[in-house]
This record gives sequence, structure tokens and C-alpha cells, in this order.
Amino acid sequence: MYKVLPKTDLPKLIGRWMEQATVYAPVRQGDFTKFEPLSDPAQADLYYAANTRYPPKSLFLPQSEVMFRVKDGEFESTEDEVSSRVILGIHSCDTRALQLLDGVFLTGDYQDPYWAKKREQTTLVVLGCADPCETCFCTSVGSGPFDKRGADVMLIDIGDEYVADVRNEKGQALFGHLPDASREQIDKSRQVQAAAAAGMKKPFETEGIKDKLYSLFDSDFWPKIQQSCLGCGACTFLCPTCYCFDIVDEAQRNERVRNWDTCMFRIYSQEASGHNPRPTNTERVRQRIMHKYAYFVELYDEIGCTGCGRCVRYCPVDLDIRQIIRSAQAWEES
Amino acid sequence: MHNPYKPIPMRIARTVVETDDQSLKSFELVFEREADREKFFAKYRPGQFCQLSIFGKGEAPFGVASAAWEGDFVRFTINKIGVFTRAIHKMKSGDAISMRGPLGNGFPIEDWKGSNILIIGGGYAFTTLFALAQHLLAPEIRSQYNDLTVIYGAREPGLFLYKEEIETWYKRDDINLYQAIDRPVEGWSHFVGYVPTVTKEIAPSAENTVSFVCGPPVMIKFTLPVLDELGFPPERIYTSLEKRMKCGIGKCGRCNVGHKYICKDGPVFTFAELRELPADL
Amino acid sequence: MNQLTFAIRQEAARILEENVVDVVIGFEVGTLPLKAQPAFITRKEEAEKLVYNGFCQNNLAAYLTRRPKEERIGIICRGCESRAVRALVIEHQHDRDKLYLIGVPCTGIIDWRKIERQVGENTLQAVEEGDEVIVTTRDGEHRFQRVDVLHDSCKRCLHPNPVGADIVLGDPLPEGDPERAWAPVLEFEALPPEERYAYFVQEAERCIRCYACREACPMCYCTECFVDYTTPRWAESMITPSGTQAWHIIRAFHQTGRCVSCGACERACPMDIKMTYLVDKLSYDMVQQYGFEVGASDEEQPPFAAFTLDDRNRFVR
Amino acid sequence: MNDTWTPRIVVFQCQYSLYCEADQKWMDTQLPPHIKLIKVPCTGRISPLFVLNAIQGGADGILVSGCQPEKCHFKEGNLGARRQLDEFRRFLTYLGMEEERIRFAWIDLSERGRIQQELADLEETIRTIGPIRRLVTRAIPVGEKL
Repeated sequence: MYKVLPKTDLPKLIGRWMEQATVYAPVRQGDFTKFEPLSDPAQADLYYAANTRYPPKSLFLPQSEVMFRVKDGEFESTEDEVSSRVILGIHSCDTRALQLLDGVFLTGDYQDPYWAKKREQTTLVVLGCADPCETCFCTSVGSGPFDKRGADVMLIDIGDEYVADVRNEKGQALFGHLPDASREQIDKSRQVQAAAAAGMKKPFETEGIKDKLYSLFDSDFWPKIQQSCLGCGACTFLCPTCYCFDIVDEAQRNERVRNWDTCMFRIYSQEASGHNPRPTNTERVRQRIMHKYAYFVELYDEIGCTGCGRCVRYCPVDLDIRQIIRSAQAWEES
Repeated sequence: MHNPYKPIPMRIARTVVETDDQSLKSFELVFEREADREKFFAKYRPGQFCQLSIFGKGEAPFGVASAAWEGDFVRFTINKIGVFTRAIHKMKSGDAISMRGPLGNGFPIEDWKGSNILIIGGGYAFTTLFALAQHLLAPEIRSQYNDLTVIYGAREPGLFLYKEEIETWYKRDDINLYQAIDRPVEGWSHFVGYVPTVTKEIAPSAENTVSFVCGPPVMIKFTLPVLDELGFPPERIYTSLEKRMKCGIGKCGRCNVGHKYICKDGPVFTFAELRELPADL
Repeated sequence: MNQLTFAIRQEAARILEENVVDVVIGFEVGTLPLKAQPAFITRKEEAEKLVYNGFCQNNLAAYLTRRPKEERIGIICRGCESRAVRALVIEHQHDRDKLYLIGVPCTGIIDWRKIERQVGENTLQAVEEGDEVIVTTRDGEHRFQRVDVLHDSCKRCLHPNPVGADIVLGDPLPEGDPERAWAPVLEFEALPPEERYAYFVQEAERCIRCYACREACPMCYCTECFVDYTTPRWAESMITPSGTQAWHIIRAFHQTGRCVSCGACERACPMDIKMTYLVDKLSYDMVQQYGFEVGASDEEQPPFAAFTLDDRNRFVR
Repeated sequence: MNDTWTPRIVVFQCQYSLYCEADQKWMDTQLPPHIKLIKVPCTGRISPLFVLNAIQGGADGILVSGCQPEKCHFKEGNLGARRQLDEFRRFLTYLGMEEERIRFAWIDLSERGRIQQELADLEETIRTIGPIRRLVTRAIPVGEKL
């Protein structure tokens, strides 16, 4: 169902949502934007060019999250401490990432209640990318700037209005009262979508990437490409699909918390005995790339990367994942 | 929604110093709540592990070292090595502790009814194998399997675990037990030699036999060729893996080998399965 | 190609061919127009990949403690890198005999953030032309005066010329002006305490504890960092004010008398956190208190390692 | 300033720094509850992290008690400590802390009773500048023991 929303009416609409839910949107902070709860609809900055610096996965898997408050040995869990939320202006890549992570957190014998509760309580109003960045490569990893998977509503900017593609009941609750979009408006929105995807480059081929990476597991490829990697966690912490976490007891706070963790750190896999299965940067870089482009594919039949380009832009040494995949595909054992 | 990260309250009922060097202690934990006990034993099978936690010292995974029929307790044998283990070594019976589990797949022993069972263990990796042997020795279970053979090596006599229980095995005729130490020691009447050598010497038949092998990496490395020689296909050799773990339920991403997670898809794998995975251990 | 790039390639090819070194660490063209990539050249033919320009934003000395111990390394050294090498040698982290320093007087590193702040985030091409930087984006060409887009640390640079190099390519540059170098510290110090604290809080708050600052720093080489200790835990593990402030305070403090003021930490930070104002204060104090400057000599130990009984009268009470 | 407020003080004391037995005994047994004593083998053991932890946790004042330069039990542990802690105080001051919150007492053989005097002086100073407001990040409520 397609609805139409004049841009000038957006603040009013946000105000309406704010009566019933916490509304998150990109808010400008100095030189970049970050998803924050709005106190005023005017704070929402939907024209952010590149993706928000800090990935919105943090709204579902906070970087530091209290899991339990501990009193006299009793563990009181906190997963229910979340109420209704709307996330406005999240891009397709970040939305897609949430969907991929549902595979991790919501399938199998165990479900993560913290993730589940937040997903359940949240409506995603996705803003399609009319103007993807130079570092974006969503179309190369099976997605696109207007990928609607995971969206409750997809907004398409057609100039003075947004066409809202309302995907389900959750979206209906927010947009149902708006007038339907006209045939012409819908056509225009289709043109915008096609043009955006068409303008994007394809930095690498994903055909056969899983098997190629498996074949390179013990190859000289990894020692070679890892040389410039400093082993920091910038790529993984900014990544919308990296989800590894550590569970820590903060005794002074009486809390058991989980913090984002990263396979790029030596201590991530360091065992108490002193043994480390990934003792050098080579194994750690290999793990990061293979998790996304081989293991994830093996498990969920999807690449575990959504092409948001954050790791490309903010790697301190310009170790570009696009280049790594490209080199892997081209690598011939000497 | 069930919260799989939430531990249940337990109490230490008994502690046993297992080895002469005091580095290994067994802890028998009992349930504070009847419902937890029922839930645990409805799910538990040998080879599974639990996450024990002491708030402030964190959580750590340990294989269960007891069979259900032994009593209403869960036994863990713990080496004093890190933050958590040092803390638990200081605890006494009556102390409270938290636990999550049972976790992991465990040994798929039901799949091998009617077979001979060969258990090979070395050092303190014998814990879950002990649970397996004990499980098989339960009267109603023992009859479902054929021969039961246990080869168990340790550096020296004082480093064997569960000495009392194991002593009773010698008196039974439904279990063949071979204990071995690395170097001769006065008064030692059993085998002397490394586990692979002893295995070769004993040469258990591979015919209709499934084996479970746990021990230090170097023992595994040299035992596998022996088993191969004896005719064990990799599909019939099980082992249990360890890696650093946090969540224990396949979410935190830490313990993967290739696309498999040791906590959720393991810790028990056959060598046929491991051969398919990248060498990331 | 600029002349320095040409000279660097020649020298790199020569020392590889003559088996003076096993590897040359330099820069090659990056995938992003405003950043060069660190490059590790092991064969003479590959020396053609090397480039040198204002987009070479990393401190290459950070790689020295990461390479195999037995390796003989040729390394492109600007002022800051050469001082880091000296400090590492003094701290016994590297054997000077295994290093071949290709010195390059440095005119400063171009701060890509300053450029993208003005032209947006879709840079297609960037080149230096004399004192200008010409950046092409989707919406056209933008010209900047080089001096306007230099990284702040480079604007304050005291010693652009390499020290103790085996060969110096390019002409020496005038030394920096101490007054200009320390001005930000003095200005910050002159602010009321609540403003100073507010600034610190506001910067530390953005920290995501990825430790890019630590990894990019040539002098952060501990095998186990204080934040990684768990027995006992020294700093809160979370991204709470307690955790991030402790990180920024102690990280900086561990650099006292060791920081080479290259600004690599700040350039590496994915969250644009200002942090050189922290270590610069400590460096300033080391000059004031002990007359010590990192890299000034190839023997002198940093002040925290060089205490003597002469300190007797140094502190009141 | 609220009269009911009592500053919380942390003392890092080198175990050798008090030559007078009575002083040491007073420290070990008579300290009022708002003063927390942390004994260390030498001032050289006092990592700036200890000081920061105390400040972050809400200590209003910190006293470091160590030996005179020539008198270190470990020869020169205190020399390193003096350089580091002196600079660390300067650094925290740079970040907005009041310098007076950290005080050093390098105590000599003959200085019986000096530690009590130093503590009293520090407490008085802290009372005039008030509770710590900056760099306190871990909420240990006022009134509760550190």
C-alpha cells in the first residue's frame, strides 16, 4: 500500500508518534549523525548523506547493556525494560543488518530475549537512499539502496513528498491515516529507486566467494593482506552486522552486562590456559572476513555484510573490505 | 520469554580434592529449586556442559562429570587456572553458586545401542568421559550396549581423577579398565606408557565399536593414527572440544570453528565432522 | 609523480636489491582518494608501488613492533616516525641495527576530515599541487590551501625533519615554532576548570573503545593493555563515562615522555575524538619539568624511567 | 557548605613510611570511618590508576604517604612514584580537578604525628572546596562508605 506524505507534514506526524512511543531518528552531533531519541520532531535529520557513524544496531544490541541486576545472588533480568519505539530514517543496509541478525538471535534452540523484546517493540520506518555514497556497495552483496526487506514502512523521497510504501500492520498503524499516493507519485518513486541502484558501482563479484575463501583458509593470502591491519576494533564496532559480545560482571555496579566485543582483539579468543586459537592478526583478520563472507553464507545462505561502507570509510589504514574480497577472488596460489 | 542467560541458584553440597597436587577439585552442586532439578535432568546427557557463575568473578563453562543415576547432584571437576576457577576453589560446601545448563549436544550415545564402547581419556579431560562411563554402568543402561572398554592415562598415579569410583570398576566384570601412567612408579601395577602406545598394545577391536576420545591435543594427535590403524573410521570417533566461551548458546560469536559453534553445535564432534571444518582451534 | 616518490622508489629498490633489508615499509595508493595505504614491499620490482604525499596519514613506526623480530626493515621516516624509532630503540623494542631509515622531511599530513567536512563525503579524486589540494567530488572541483587542511598535530609540528636517518631524501625544512606548538595547551589551561572538564567529558563520551588510538600509536606496544586486565579489572569495561574517561586519562598518561606528537591516535579515531590536547599537556610538562623531549637524543631515557636522587629537591613536601 | 557533609578520603600509605609505631598503630586502628587506608609495599606500587579509581569512585581527597628520597626500602621505588604521581596530579588538574584534592606527605624519620596533621590539613582543605564534582563517574552515593 502506498501512502503519500508532504515533507512539511513530517514533523507533525513525528509529534503524533511521540505521544505513544519513543521516536529515534538521526540527530546531528557535530560532524556526524547518530540515532537518538527525539525530544522535538525538528531534531530529526533525514538528509544525512553517509550512514550514521555509529550503527543503529546499538538500538537493539547496545554497546554496553545491563543483562541482570544482581541482588544477594539473585539475577534480575532487564529485558522487559523496553517500551514501544519507532525508528525513523534508518537506511536499508542497517535494516537489512537487523534482519540478518535475527537469524543469529532469534533462530535455533535459544532465543535472545533482549534482542527479541526490542525487535518486537520497534517499528522501522526506513528511508531509502536516493544518493548512495562512493563507499557504499549494498548492490554487490545482494541488497540495494531501497531494499525493503525488514522494513515496516519504506519512505521514498520524490522531491516535495515522501511516498510511503507501507509493508505491514505495524507500518499501517503509523501511516494508515494518510492519503494514498497517486499513480504518478508511485511511478516517480520507482524511477528514484531504479536510478539510485543503477548509479552504484560493483566493486567485486560474490559468485563463489564462500568456496573461494574456504580454499584460501591456509593460504598466504591472509598473512599478506593483514600486514597493514592494526588490529583495532573500528571496523567491527561500526559494522551493522557484527554482533559478538562479551559478558562481564561489573561488581561495583552489581550488574552483569554485555559489551560489544570484536574478533579483532587478541584477548577475544584468549583462553585461561594461555592457549589462543587465533594467536596472530592473520587468524583474526581471516575470522572477520570469513565470518561475513563464508560462515554466514553457510549458515543463513546470505552474506553477512550489507555494504554500508562504514568499515571502508573509517579504517585507520584504509584496509578496504571491497579490496580484500576483490583480491581474494583474484588470488592464485603461487 | 525464557531467558537463557539467566542462571539458576545452586549450592555446593560436597567438594573433593581429586589430585595429589591439589590443582583439581570436584564440586557436587545441588539444586535450590525442585523445578530446576527436574528441568535439568530431563535434558541432561553425558558430554554436556554448564556455565557456572560466581557474581563478580564471571561465568565459565565446565563439562558435567556425573551421571544422572549418581544422585540429585551435578558434579564438576575444575582445574585451578583462571579468575573464576581460583574463586571456586576457595568455596566450601554450603556456599551458593549460580549455574546455567545443561548446554551443548553431549555424546550421542543412544545412537550406538548394541555397539561396543571404547572410551579413551587423558589427564583432566577425563571428566565428561567419566560421566559417560558412569552413565553406561547404570544397570538398566549397561544391558543396552556390548563391551565397555576404558583406557585412561595420566602423568602419574596421583593425577587420576575419581580414584574411589574408578577403583570399584576393577571389581566389575562389565567394564574393561586400563589405566596408564607416563613413567614407572613404585607400587603401580597397571600400564606404563603414553595413551596412544597403550591403546596400540591393547588393540581394541574396531568391529561394531564406537570410540570417545578426550585429552590434551598431543594425546589426540597421536591416538588418532592408532585408531585409524585399528580400523576405526572417523565417523566413529567422537571427541569433545573446548574454546573460550561466554554465552554458551551460540550467540556471542566467540567459540566458532568455521561455521560451527562449539557451545551449540558441539562440544562433541566426530572426527569426520571436524575434517570438514577449517583448522581454527 | 612527485620527486620524493621517485627518490623513495629508487632507494627502496636499491636496498632491497642490495639485500640491506628484507622489507620496506612505506605507502601505496589507497582505495579512498584522501588516504594512502601502508605498504610492505619485499621485492625490488614492487618498489614502483610506493608513493609519498600528504595523504600518507599513518605513523609507520607503529608496525615495527608488529613485524617478525628477525626481519631487517627499511622504513620511510618523517620527523615523527624517526623520533618514534628512537624512542622504541631506547625502550629496547627494536634493534636499531636491523632498521634502515629512509628519512623524508615532512610538510604535514592532510586531514581528510577537514576536507570532507566542507565538500561532503563523496570524494572522487584528490591531488596535491604545490601549496594546494585539489579535490574532485560528484559536484565538481574544490581547491584548498594545503595549510588550511593540515592535521592539527602537523600544524603544531616542532620537528618535521627526520632524526638519525640512514639517508635523507628531500631538502631539510625549518624547525617548528615552540610558541605555536604549545599554544593550544596553554589556551586550554587558561579556561575555567569546569569548561576544561566539560570539554574532556564531551570528547570522551563518544568513545566506542575500539582502541584504534592505541593500535595506531607507535608507542603503544604493550602485549597486555591495562584495559584488558581482568584480575583485577582496572577500568570499567563499559562505554560508560567511568570506562571511557579512565581509558582516555590512562592511555594519555602512559604516553608521558614517550609521545612523539604525531597525532596518529586522533587520525585513527573513527569517532573524531580529540585527544592530542591530553598528551600534549604531558609532553609540555616534560619539557618544563625535566627539559625532556622525545627523540631529541638517542640515549636519554624518558623522565619516568630516569629518576635519580637529584629529585630530592624537586617536589615540595 | 552543608555541615553534615564529611569528606571521604583515601590514603595510600607506603607500609614503611611511618617510622613512629604509634602513628602506624593509629593509622591501622584509629582511622575515622570516612578515611580509607590502602597500604602498599612502596609508593612505587601506586599506579595512577589507583588514584583515578579512587577519584572516579567518589573520593573527595587523596593522601599519598611515602618515604623521603633516600629512605626508600626498595632504594628508589619512591623516586619513580614521585615523578609519576606529581605529574598525574597536574594532569587531573588540567582536566578540571582541584589540585588540592591530592596531597603528598613524604615523611621523614623524625616526623612523629605528621600523618595526623596532614590528614587534618587535607580534610580542612577539602571542606573549603567541597565535595568532588568532576571526574566522579561511578555513583557511590554520598554518605556510603567507599
